[in-house]
Amino acid sequence: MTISLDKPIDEPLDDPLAAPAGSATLHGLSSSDALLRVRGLHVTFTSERGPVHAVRGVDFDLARGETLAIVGESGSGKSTTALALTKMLPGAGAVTGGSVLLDGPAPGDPVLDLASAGEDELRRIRGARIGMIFQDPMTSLNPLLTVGRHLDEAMRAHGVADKRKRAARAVELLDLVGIADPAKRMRDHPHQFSGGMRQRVMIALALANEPDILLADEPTTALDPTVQAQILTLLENLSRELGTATVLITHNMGVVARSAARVMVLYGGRVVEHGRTEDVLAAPQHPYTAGLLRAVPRLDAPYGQRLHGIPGSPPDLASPPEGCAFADRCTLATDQCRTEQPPLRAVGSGRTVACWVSDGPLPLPLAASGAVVSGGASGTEVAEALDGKQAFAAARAADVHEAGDVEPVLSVEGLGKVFKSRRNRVVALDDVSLQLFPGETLGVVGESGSGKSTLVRTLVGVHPPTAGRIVFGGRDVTRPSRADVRTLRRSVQMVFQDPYASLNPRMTVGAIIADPLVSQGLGTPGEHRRRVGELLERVGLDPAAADRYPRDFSGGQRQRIGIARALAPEPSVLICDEPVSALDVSVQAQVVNLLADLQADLGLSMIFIAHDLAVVRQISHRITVMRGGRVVETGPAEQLCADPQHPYTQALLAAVPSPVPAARTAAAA
Amino acid sequence: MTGYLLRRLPSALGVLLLASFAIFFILRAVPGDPVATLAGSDPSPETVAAIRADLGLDRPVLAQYGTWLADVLRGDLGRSYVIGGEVSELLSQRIGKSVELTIGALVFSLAIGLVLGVLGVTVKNRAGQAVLSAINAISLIVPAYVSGFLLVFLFAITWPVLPPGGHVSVLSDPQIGFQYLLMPALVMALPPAAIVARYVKDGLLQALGEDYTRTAKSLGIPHRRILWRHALPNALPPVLTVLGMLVGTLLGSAVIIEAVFAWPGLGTLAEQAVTRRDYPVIQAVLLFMVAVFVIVQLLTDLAYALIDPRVRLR
Amino acid sequence: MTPRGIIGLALVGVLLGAGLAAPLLTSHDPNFQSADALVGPGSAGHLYGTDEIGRDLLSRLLYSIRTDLMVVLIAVPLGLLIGGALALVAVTHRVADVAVQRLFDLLLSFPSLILGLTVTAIAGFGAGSIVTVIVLIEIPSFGRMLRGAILVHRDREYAVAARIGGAGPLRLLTRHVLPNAADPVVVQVAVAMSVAVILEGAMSFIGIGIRPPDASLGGMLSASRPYLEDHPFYALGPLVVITALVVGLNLIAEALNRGARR
Amino acid sequence: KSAVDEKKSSPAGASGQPKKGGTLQIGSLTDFTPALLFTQNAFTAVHRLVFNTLTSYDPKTLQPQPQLAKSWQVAADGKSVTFQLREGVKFHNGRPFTADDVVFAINNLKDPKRSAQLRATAAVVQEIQVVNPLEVTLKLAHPVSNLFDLFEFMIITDKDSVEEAVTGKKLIGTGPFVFKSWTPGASLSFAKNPEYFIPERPYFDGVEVRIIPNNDSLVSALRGKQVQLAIGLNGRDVAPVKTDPQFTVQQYDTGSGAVYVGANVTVKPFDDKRVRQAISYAINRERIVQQSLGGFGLPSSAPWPKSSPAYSDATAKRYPHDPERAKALLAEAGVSNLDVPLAYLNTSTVIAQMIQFDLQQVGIKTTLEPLDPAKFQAQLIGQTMPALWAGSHGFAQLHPATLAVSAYPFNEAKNTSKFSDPAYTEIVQKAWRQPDADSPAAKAAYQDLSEVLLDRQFVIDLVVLANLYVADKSLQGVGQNTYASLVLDDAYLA
Ligand SMILES: Nc1ncnc2c1ncn2[C@@H]1O[C@H](COP(=O)(O)OP(=O)(O)OP(=O)(O)O)[C@@H](O)[C@H]1O
Ligand SMILES: Nc1ncnc2c1ncn2[C@@H]1O[C@H](COP(=O)(O)OP(=O)(O)OP(=O)(O)O)[C@@H](O)[C@H]1O
Ligand SMILES: [Mg+2]
Ligand SMILES: [Mg+2]
Repeated sequence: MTISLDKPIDEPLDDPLAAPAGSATLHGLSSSDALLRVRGLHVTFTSERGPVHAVRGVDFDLARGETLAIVGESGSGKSTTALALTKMLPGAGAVTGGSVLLDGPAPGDPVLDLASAGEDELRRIRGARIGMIFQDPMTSLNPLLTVGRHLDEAMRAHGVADKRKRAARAVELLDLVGIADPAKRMRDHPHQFSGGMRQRVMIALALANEPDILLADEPTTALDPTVQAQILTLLENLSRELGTATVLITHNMGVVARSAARVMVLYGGRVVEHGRTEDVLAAPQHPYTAGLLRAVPRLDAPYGQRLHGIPGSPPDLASPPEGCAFADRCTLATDQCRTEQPPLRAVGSGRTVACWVSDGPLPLPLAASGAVVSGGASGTEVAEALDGKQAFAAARAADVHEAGDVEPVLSVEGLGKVFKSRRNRVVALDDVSLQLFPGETLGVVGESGSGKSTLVRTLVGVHPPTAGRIVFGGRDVTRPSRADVRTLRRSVQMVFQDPYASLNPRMTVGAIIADPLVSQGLGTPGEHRRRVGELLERVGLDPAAADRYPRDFSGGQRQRIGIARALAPEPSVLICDEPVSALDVSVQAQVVNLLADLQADLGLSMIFIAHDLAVVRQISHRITVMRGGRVVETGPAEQLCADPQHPYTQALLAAVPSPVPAARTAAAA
Repeated sequence: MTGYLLRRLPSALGVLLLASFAIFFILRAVPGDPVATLAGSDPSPETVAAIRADLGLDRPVLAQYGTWLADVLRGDLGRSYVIGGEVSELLSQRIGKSVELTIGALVFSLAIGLVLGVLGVTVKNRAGQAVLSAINAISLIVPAYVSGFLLVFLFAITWPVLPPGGHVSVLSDPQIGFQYLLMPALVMALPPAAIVARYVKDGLLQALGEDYTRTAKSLGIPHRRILWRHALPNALPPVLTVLGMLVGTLLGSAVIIEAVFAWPGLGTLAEQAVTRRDYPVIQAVLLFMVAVFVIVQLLTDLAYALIDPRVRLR
Repeated sequence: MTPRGIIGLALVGVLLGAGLAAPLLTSHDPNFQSADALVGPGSAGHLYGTDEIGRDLLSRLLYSIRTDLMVVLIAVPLGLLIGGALALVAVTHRVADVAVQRLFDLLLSFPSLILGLTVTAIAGFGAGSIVTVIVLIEIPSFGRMLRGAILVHRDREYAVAARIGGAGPLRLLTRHVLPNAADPVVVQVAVAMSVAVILEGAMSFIGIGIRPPDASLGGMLSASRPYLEDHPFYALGPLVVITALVVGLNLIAEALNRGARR
Repeated sequence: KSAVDEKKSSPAGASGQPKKGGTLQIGSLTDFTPALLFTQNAFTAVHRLVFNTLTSYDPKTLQPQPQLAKSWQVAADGKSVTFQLREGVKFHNGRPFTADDVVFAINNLKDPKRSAQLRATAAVVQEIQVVNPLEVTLKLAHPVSNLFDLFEFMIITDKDSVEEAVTGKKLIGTGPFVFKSWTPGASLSFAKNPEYFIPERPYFDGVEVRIIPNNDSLVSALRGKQVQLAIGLNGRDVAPVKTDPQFTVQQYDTGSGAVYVGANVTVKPFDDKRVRQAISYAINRERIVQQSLGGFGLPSSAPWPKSSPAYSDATAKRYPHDPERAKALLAEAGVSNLDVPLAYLNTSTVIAQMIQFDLQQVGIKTTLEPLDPAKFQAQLIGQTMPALWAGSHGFAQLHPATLAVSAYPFNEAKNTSKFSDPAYTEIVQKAWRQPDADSPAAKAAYQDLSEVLLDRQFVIDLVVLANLYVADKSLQGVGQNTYASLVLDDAYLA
């Protein structure tokens, strides 16, 4: 794989679709090499609130065999950009400007502009020259078709007429993506495959007609770290072997560092930074890129290190800001930033940045700066945040309890939970023993289905356990009496994973937060109102939010509402079931910080579940690793991370990609 | 599958038993008396008493139920009070015809519903959509006795290509039988077709919005093929459920269709039996209809399992 | 509200208004029989003619809207109430659940017109029986739908959250689950109303409709049958009104559905 | 191949000569009810196709004519009658017809299970003497004027298969057509009886009866040429074909019964005959005929059709439409603010509404109470009708006495109105026990009967219904007997 990054660009002068003047050298690639040239791409969605300008002039080139990563937070336009390339946008979306020039399959073939191509032409391109892989392997395959049929359909659509040939090729493809016993599995349906295997099938599908370009939209986001690593390796190998150019969309800097030669950072539908991966990740020049990188939790971060969220929220693309989209959240923003759009300018070989202010690499692992705030929209509570930080550090220092030292608030012994339905029987928990000490945060990690949620739901009494004992505050609450349930409900509260599903859409935020108080008959309506205001402020939301409905809030804000609800009855134990898994890194950092602060301030005992070891590590005193319903290892956080005992823990640690592009540089060498 | 059916059997039998009980006692609660019909237009009290005793209607109701149930379990449905023959024979004469009509109507409603539903998804312009809505509304609303009359007036009287009514079995003479079946089945199928169309449309829209449709599109599979081969099967399960429910509705609307088209099926038999209090017949017909409903529910489940590999019959 | 929803509201509203204002809109007594019958549009002060026994059709049409709306507005909420209550019983007790489900199966399996004949034979002719039949038919459809929705919503994360927050079964159901589970019911109400209007017509056809001399849409339609050929206008009136009513209700349902989904 | 052409095999040609062959397609609104084989009922297409009776009335003179009986002698005291039977008549199963069959037929009619309306008359036969296989003498308890009504009514069935006859399995008679099959709810089919005792008859090779239970559909079947004869239609149904020259609408005088309003005389104020008479004046009979019966039918305050010996214009017009008179009568009876139920059969909604309206015009408010047939019949028999009800009765087409002893509403012994009056009983018995139906004494008795009915008005007759056949104009020679049974002996398609 040879990628020449610094050849001068040579645009044909009479190309009407050429990038605006001044950007001629921005793309870092000679057009003779470029397989795909995207110029000034604009995408607009029509929505009830008016047009949403989701992609606002994106330019990039893609060379044969190259891997380009597109990163950016949720809503920045990554998927939209990818879908717009082959005009796969959903009904409400349309490409409203720009060109997507695709070289012919053989040298000398005419260049095709996909942005103006007809549906038939596009259909011939899709799947044949440009393959796509989507985020959710669970829903991306048709549940009613066998895997073989999927592959067959893909090839049939591009004129492979011989049925037997298609079948043979399908087996070959499945083998290629590493599915064991492919001939037999051809007849299986998607639900008979695990998530990782389905993603392999997706990849096989995308590769079925040997496309020149693979668009992979967050191909590993829905997968466990170990599986994620396998899939990334597979993609890398395939791209190397088949010479496929890949556009890899992700919000995971680790994935970028690992797999992409170049990276393009999107924000608010525009490219804010673009360059070689090692350059961008090591020395970001755009404040947003820097912020993003800072928000990423690291396994190797120093003990007690806080995460750095980016305060504020992304711009509303229904009324895009006049100036730089990031200006509102940028600590360096000037008046110019707010009124004028910064152009992409070249800042080195193959490197472009769109910023008025920055003129060099920004400091990366930033020490305490103004940007470190746990608060939400306003982003002004610097002092408070600093207090929080100190408290957090203090709590961390008080640290690890030795068994027998203190009475645990909550302990389980030999907990078992079997789900029985008429046909099958799922052992979700098997002989799980745990202790949670006062003021401690216990992290729980484990892959999907390992029983994390079941564990905590059993703890709070949503599921009755089928074996074992639960002791809370010295009382056996395995089969709680009425009184026990009352104490449990007051003392143990929970924060949920899905910020959308966990809030009753029919209730105002105020009613949601006050609900536990009302349910438990604590206080008067007046007190409820006061407490709701207090709590909203506590979690960094405007008290006026109480009268609004959950649908008016972003994911991060909803998660804060969920936290406020959990805090309402003043519990002593807070259980967080993957509270940040559905959030962007920048928001994740805010929420993790908030939780850490709350824990320290209120002296809560906390169980914190996540599948991302790095996040758990940031906040936990001790970590428990689960697998297949069993606890495989428990230990103090840094000890467990530094010196994992169980092979599964080791694998888990190894699989977490580091946002430092060391691995990739090594591979390129 | 056999295992599944065996497991479902007790519940199915439960419904049937419950139904038999309900039917028997509700019928006895109905004022009026089969004897009134049997006794002719101007009977004398002795006549009435003699007939009552003859039919065993003077015994306690619970005893009557016991006898009837025992007979039914032995496969003896009794004799019609009014028509005179064995109920089983009467039923067997009618069931075939009802099945023919119902299946015909089901096929029509599925076919028309599919076409209208798919059009509802593919037709994009406003005028087209309006026309489709109108067709849907009209087929849902216009009662069978009006649409039936119009069809008969057009195709049997003004332009006589089809018989105005009657029945010839499709099995005995497919060509002629089909001509007899065409209008009643069509009229019967119209309202369900509108309902099917709605479910097909909703299901298709949902399936077309699913990720797997995007996957198919990204593979360059032609739109038409995505629609029919990828999305449609996913849209079918709710359609099946509603079709299963509609079988009951169809059997019900048969009362009118059969009258309008002189189609001697179970509907008119049931209607007559109720109005004449021909207990053995109405009991048998209703029990049969409940059984059909139960069986159709089972078939729906089986069909689900056939269509959707994720569904395991338990 | 979408434009289509507004059209639906307008349609139903106009019909409702016309029905309620029937005495103001027409000077004819809907039950007055004049000796000279003028089936079909005619003069003699009968804008839209008379029926076969000389009653003014226009005023009968207006009054029939009243009748139908009354039937529908009593029957459908009643069906919803009973079906809903049964669904609530079903979701609280396992044993009750089985019983309630079998009951629903049973009700669903009886063909509606046979049910109509039986009910009418027991309870006598008239609106009461029609209401009863509609209620019996709607009980299982509402009941099944609500039962399913409650079961689904009870396992949603927000409901689990409410339980952990300390909500008892009653509060969980009334405050959290029901308001959300009720979404599809809104649509079903409109559907049920159209079903009811259509059923009333079918019952009239087999002679078990609204008790004469009151006018009903279905009764008029079925009385118009012998004149379909010579005086199609007779049938057209009730047909148009029924169509408008059903289309209107469906448009409203569609709009509500969309509203609920957001 | 088309289902439409299939059945249109009616032989063409417009010659006046009867044509042999072909199959007649009949559409009937009602189905055959074998349990009612021995009663007069709505299904009329079997009694005179498969069976014969001993005698049959000449429709014009109302004099009995020979059928299975060749000749007969009635004793002067009217207490016995002797029949000489036709020789060489065979049942469809080949068994010869003999006097034993007459014995059986009479005893059969006496059985309450057979529900025969003329059971009371049959019961008068006390003793039967079989003189020889072709001669039989019946001895009566007392003379009856409607004796030959019984012989017109009484079908002669094969005595060995009667139990199979009342379940519809086997119908064996001596008639022009042999019963082939019956599919309940669908059709009956008959084939020509090649050994029919009338030579050269019948003309048709077969008869098919289709059951078409909906009026419009029956008319459609006729217009669609699916059937050539429709039976059971009422005047309003035939509107689409009334003026169409392709069809003939035949109206029979014998009538198929009469529409009446019954009054329960145990309910006040209907115990007062003036109130009942007021009702009779209040109702516009002419309008009922015009608006609800399509102009077919005879407005009449007496039960008799024109063919009846009791018929007279004066009795028919006794109660003209006179609301003022009605109001006056009500006032005289001191009745005001009357609000009573009016029960009716749910299939005759239109007439009920017209009655209701007319009554309202004279200040009698009624609430309509539709009843389904079974309930209506049960209340009729059980004497549980409310104050007023609307219905129809039969049996006025024959000798007037038959009505008073056989039609339930009029039955002097027990009737729905709970009306009983020694004077009425006496008049009925006198009319019934006439040895000679045509004697002046008998005629006077009938007159008395008419008068008492018209005066007492516990049954308020409104309209004598028309008995309609609607046929393709090519169908000729269709007849019926006084009980409205279809007679196809001489029918053919021109
Ligand atoms: N169907 C649609 N209708 C209206 N707006 C849309 C639609 N799809 C996307 N958008 C808007 O377009 C913008 C870009 O969305 P896109 O899905 O491309 O973001 P993304 O970077 O892929 O985010 P994520 O990381 O969440 O996948 C968002 O602001 C979003 O609100
Ligand atoms: N209500 C239930 N009925 C049956 N099986 C269940 C139920 N809840 C969970 N399970 C099963 O128990 C196992 C553990 O599930 P659990 O949700 O606890 O995993 P998890 O570790 O939380 O996974 P994730 O990371 O996906 O949330 C899984 O196999 C799941 O299918
Ligand atoms: Mg995306
Ligand atoms: Mg979980």
